[in-house]
Amino acid sequence: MFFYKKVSKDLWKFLEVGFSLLYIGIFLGCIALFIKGDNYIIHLNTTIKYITYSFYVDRLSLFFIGIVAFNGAINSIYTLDYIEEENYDKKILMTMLKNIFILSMILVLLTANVFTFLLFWEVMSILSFFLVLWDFKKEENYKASLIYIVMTHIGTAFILLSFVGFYINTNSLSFDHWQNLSLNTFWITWIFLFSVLGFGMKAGIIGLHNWLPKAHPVAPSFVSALMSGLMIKMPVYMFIRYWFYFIKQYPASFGLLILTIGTITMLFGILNASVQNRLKAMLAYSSMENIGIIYVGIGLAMVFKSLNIEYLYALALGASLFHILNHSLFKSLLFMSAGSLMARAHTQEIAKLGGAIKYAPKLGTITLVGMLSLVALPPFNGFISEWLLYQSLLLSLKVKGYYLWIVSPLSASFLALTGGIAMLSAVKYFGLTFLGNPRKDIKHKEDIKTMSLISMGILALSCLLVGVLPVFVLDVINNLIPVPIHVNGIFEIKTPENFGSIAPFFIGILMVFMLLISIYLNKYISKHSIYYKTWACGQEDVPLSAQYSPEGFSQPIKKITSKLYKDGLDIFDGIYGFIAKSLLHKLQTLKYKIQPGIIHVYILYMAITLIILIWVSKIYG
Amino acid sequence: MITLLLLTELIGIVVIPFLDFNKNKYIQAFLQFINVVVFLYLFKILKTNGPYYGTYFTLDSLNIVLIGIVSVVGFLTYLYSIGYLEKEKSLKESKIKEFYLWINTFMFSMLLLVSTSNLGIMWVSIEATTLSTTFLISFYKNKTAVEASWKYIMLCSLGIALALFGIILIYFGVINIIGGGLYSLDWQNIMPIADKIDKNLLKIAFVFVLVGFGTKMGLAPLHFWLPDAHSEAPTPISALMSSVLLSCSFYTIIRIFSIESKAGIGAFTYDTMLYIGLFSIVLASIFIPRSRDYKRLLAYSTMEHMGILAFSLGLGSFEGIFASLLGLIAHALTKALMFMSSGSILVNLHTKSIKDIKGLFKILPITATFLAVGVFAITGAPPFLLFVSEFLTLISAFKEGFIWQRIVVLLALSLIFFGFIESFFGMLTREPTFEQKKEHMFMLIPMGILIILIVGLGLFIPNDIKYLLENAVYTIGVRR
Amino acid sequence: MGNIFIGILQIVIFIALAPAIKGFIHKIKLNLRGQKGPSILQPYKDLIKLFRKEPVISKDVSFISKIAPIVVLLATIISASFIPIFSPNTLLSFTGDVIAFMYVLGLSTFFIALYGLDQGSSFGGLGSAREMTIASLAEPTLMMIMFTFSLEYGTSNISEIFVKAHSHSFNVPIAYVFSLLALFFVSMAENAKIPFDNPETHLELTMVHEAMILEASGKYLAIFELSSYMKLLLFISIASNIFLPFLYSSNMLLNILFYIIKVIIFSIPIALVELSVAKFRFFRIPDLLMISFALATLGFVLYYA
Amino acid sequence: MNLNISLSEFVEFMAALSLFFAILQTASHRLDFAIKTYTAQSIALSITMFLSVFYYFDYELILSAVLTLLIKGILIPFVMKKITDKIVEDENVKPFINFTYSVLICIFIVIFSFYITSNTFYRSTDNGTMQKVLAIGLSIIFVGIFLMLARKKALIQIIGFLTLENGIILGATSTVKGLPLIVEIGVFFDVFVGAIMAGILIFHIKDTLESIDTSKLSDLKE
Repeated sequence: MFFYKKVSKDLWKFLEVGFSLLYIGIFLGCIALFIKGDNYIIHLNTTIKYITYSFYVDRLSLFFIGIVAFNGAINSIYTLDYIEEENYDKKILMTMLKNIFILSMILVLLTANVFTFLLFWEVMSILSFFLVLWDFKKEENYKASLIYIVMTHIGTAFILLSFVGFYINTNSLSFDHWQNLSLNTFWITWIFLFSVLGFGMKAGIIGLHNWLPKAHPVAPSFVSALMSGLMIKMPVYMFIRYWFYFIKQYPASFGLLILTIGTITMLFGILNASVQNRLKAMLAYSSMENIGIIYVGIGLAMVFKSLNIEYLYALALGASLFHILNHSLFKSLLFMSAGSLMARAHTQEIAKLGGAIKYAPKLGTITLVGMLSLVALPPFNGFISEWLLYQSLLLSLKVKGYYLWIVSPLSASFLALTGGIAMLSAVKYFGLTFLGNPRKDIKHKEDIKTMSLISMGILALSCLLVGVLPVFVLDVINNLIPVPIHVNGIFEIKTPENFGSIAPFFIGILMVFMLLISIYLNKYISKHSIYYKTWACGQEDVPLSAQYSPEGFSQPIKKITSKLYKDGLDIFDGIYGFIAKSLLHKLQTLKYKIQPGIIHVYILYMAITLIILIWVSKIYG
Repeated sequence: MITLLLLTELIGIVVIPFLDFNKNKYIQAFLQFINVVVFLYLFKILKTNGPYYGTYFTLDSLNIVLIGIVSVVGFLTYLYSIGYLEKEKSLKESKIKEFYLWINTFMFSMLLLVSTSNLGIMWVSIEATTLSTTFLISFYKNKTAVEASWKYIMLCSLGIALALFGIILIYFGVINIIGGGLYSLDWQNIMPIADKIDKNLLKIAFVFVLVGFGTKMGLAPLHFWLPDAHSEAPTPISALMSSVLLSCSFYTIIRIFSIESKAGIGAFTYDTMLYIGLFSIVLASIFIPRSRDYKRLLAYSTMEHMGILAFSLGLGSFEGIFASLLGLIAHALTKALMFMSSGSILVNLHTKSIKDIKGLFKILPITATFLAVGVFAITGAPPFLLFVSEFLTLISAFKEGFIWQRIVVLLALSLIFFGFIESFFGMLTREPTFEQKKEHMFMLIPMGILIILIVGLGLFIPNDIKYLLENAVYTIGVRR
Repeated sequence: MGNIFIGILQIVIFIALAPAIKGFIHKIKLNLRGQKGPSILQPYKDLIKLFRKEPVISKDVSFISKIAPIVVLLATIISASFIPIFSPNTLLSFTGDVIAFMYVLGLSTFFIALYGLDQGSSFGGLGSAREMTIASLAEPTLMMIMFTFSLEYGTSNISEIFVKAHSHSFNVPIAYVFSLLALFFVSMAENAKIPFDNPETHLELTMVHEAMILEASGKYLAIFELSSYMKLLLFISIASNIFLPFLYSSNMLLNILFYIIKVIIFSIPIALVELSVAKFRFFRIPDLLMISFALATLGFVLYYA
Repeated sequence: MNLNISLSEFVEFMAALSLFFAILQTASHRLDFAIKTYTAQSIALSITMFLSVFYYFDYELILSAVLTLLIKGILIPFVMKKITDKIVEDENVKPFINFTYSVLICIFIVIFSFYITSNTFYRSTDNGTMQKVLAIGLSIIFVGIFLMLARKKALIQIIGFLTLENGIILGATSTVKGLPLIVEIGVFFDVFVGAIMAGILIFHIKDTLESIDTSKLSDLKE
């Protein structure tokens, strides 16, 4: 009996380790298949005509599955510590839900026909719905998961309608009959409209993002790491499938529209991120910003594809694929570090945090690495993908016509503005949570345990390595795009027409060299330096709350942009809330009219239907 | 063989008065179990030597599906009602006897309806079902229950009387060709000569039949008794009624529908069926969001699913009718699950309003998980059977070119999805408003079996069910 | 081997020149005000004094405030290594991309802001909040300027631009005046000059850059001061290299002389502006930066159309 | 006077008589008057069935004629009489639509049902009488529905429902000379049990609602 108790108590640990090994196996399998490089397709058709499970594997899906598997493995290592720190009850249920969620994501990437896609897409959404609803006691969780599942459902309905567009033209449900179609304008616009709406709702573009900032703060941290690191990439994967594999020819204005949507999402996201007062709400909005950046890359690639300028379309698509990889790395790192911080401080409000780096230096450095790559500063991976994006924006001016010469410089400067504001929000969140003195006394102050250190360490290290040696990643991306981005040796990346070239390896080496000097000099300087109270204009014992507060930090931005929005920045909540309330109110009054409860009215309705049907039967003749 | 089926019911009725409560419930459940065994045996017979059309009873691939639903769901409801009646401490001995008397007559009339193909006998048994359920609805004798049963008996018997007139018109058409007598009302005799009957007569007859059995099936403008009856009746009865009784009335409509489509006036019948289905889905989507009482909500969702079945039947194509039959089975199982879980909530917490209940995961953990699974099953989420049938309806609707109608259905479905998630997960989550309650074992077993059935069939539909449904569709006949 | 030596030489000259330029601007400003003003070498004396002093570090400080000053200094040195002074092959010429230059500078602002927040005093928070707002609003203008002339010269590598700019016959289009003005505004904003921030007074109302390094003392303060001087010189040398492409000869020594002349030419207007304009209210600064962004876009549109 | 009124004319006359009683029903102010009109109508119906037996020489009809007379003529009115004595406090019938308009509407109904049956059925075998009696049956059905619709008292609703049944039986006898035996017996049995159950329900309504006015039964609304 004792053994059973012991086993059942940490059965979830064995499960977790087993699953992480599974993911590592999948990751290695992906690499092997990628090198082999040919596509496989498997059809298992069941008894009924349209219900067939079919999967296919090609390089694009392998790239995405590699990302999901890598992050999944690290996530499960991280949860070994995190679930204990947070001591959730029903641990086995949590691990099972989480791992089936990851597997369903991998299977979504493998699907090859409409039925299997819908099956795993819905399974993925429902599992993430239950994960968001984990500690269901709080009203906030219920509201957030309600909005999340309803918006996903509407998104799936739109995706369904876009499938209809394909089905009507090709009269088949499996994706490999849809390869490079050319359709008439009505159906292309139909598919475009519904694919943008459907996948946009799941990815969180400008108008359809309401669930993102609501679902992530309430979900357990490693779940929101999975959701914003990986789940948001699924619709982007399908979007790329649609517009770069399925449909051959489409007007360039589609790409322009996606470019503008991406720019607005990026700007709107980061502006909202900078004014949030909760850690994970900021990270959620910054995922929205990064989705905006990815959509800018895709929009640009679509414009070049429709003008069939091969090398520029390859550069832009390569930039967005690279950014998808980077974002999944540093975003899950940041969510995990936010999770460990919350496990210690038991609160998400930044006004109650502060000074975490004193009692958790390792956590502090890892979050610093995450923040640096979020803001895309040189030695880290964010910089490379943004550099590629800048280059493709710059080069887009070589293309005459299609108002590109107005749109791309504007979006380039908006990209720079977003980078600036991202730096502001990164300083705000890292500074106010980790530096300075704790604003509220933190109960248990100890650094992160080994397991979470390993998992977050690997992620931080991979951010640095991808940043310093992007060449290996580019080798992978190069065979996803028609014209490979020119890479000579292991140091330098050159953009076409050798417009710009960058050797991140050398910048990285100099940065590391810089770090070593600073540590050495520190030893020398701090040997004989005096330690004294912080200078506060001579005031004695300044209260801890006198430190700068998060609202104060973001007050300038809020004041400057207040001209753009009313009070709160996220105006879409107001609009959708108003529409929903008035719709439901109308429904209520309509309900009463139809069913007043008196039997005579019902009999009247019945008599009327009888007469109408008789009349209709006469007309039908 | 079928007579054995009906016999078990009669024994059930006869045996009630002699046994007291705790012996009574097990024997009744055991009798129903015999029914299930008989159903399986009949299924084997049908597979071996094809359909059997006797004078009174028939057995073809269409009504075996219905017999299956009636017996399986009936058996599970009996199991469930053991736990339900035990939990209802306020009931006297005589009340429970009365309960079993009426529920057995209800089962008897349904099995009679389903095992005959004679339109006249069908009508009589449907009328018998109405009569046997009136006193079940007014079981609790409070004001709303009496009101619900009064509306139920008035509206349904009025509707069914109209249906009788429709059947008389068909009989009138048939008499000129093959002469009077019971055999001329048999479905299998009418089918071969269907195209010789006068077209206008058939159209008027179809109108009366549609209005008549439509009230019983809960289609849109005739559905008014449905929410009241289901919210007031004891839960096993409302489970039985919504999943089985409505499917049987759908069965009668299919029988007459196939005569009409064979007679060549398909344009009128298919389109009316389709648009009435569409109308009831839209109407249900108006009622479901923000409704006050969860049993009424489930009643409206039954109405919506009947609308979907009518919609897919109205499509007329092979996949359409196949999807509607599959949807019939899927809906019966899922709706029974939903009603059972809401019943165990009602029995433990004694309140029907959605707003008072919160934090159900803490109060009744197992029922809450079943309810959560049920909510996703009923709204057509993937691993469950309803997803398959709704996916087929979707594809066949687009194949047949009803794109805009199908978009309206999609909108209505997402509105319904919002209504379901908001009200049920509003009850499941947040701070519990009641303390932890003990759940009765007998209530949980049927729910578990139902979930296993739904998920099992959802993932893999065995071959012989597929062939069964396919030749059921052939018997009904495809449009034009 | 030759050009590595040249590269290092350029950086050494750059570091040496930076405090002199700061002293020179300070001197001009005071002379125009009619005061005598300290000698140009005064910044050198301050730095040497500060380097000898022991730093006083506050108790509740993490390792960030020990690393930050050195990271800031070295980041500025790296970005300096992109900029050619007298010969195109700087130390990191092959990787010296316009966007990399902007982001390395961003790295140094990031760490200064972190240093400001580390002591937990409200001054630091105030300084970093304002500094980050100004820096983020200045980014798009800087990007638009870089956009303009990297497209003009068909490459985004700084040393190639340097080569192309000087080899060009002297036909600098009118558009450059607007970009030059925009760059002037941005450099005023980035280097905490008068209209945006008044470093002398230690009043919360005015100081932005000073507020962050309020806690720094001794060696750390020296490092911060040196890196701010170099940052100022960075902006001036960009302007000089790209916007004044004449005065270029083959041999090195002459180039150094020309470079010093160009730098002096550009530092005079800075002193003039510092003299004539008072510090703007903080919430007027975005309008100022919007004007500079408009100028940069105007310059770009004129170039493209 | 010569009694050469042919049998069919006499059948038509009796069917028309039961239609008249149905319309009289809508004009009835008092409950017991309504019950009396209902009994008269059922008797007229049973006479029509007796006569059509001789008309079609189909002897099965006799049984159903006797059954109608027995159940509808005697048994149901007796039950209703008992109900009215025991529970109903005020005798008059509270209408939704007042009496003059309801009679007017009945006339429209009769015209409408004649319009429906006129061009739809070609009469292959018999002469016009069948078609006329079917139209009368249909109009009795619609009058029954109207009765349920327009009167508040529960008892009148039952009577409306029973008039509807009479209409259907009349339609049946005229067109198909009576349904097959088992179905006929089933129909009678159902109708009878239905009426009894409705009666018992009225008792329940009485003690829960203190009045049998169905318009007050409106708690179950959205």
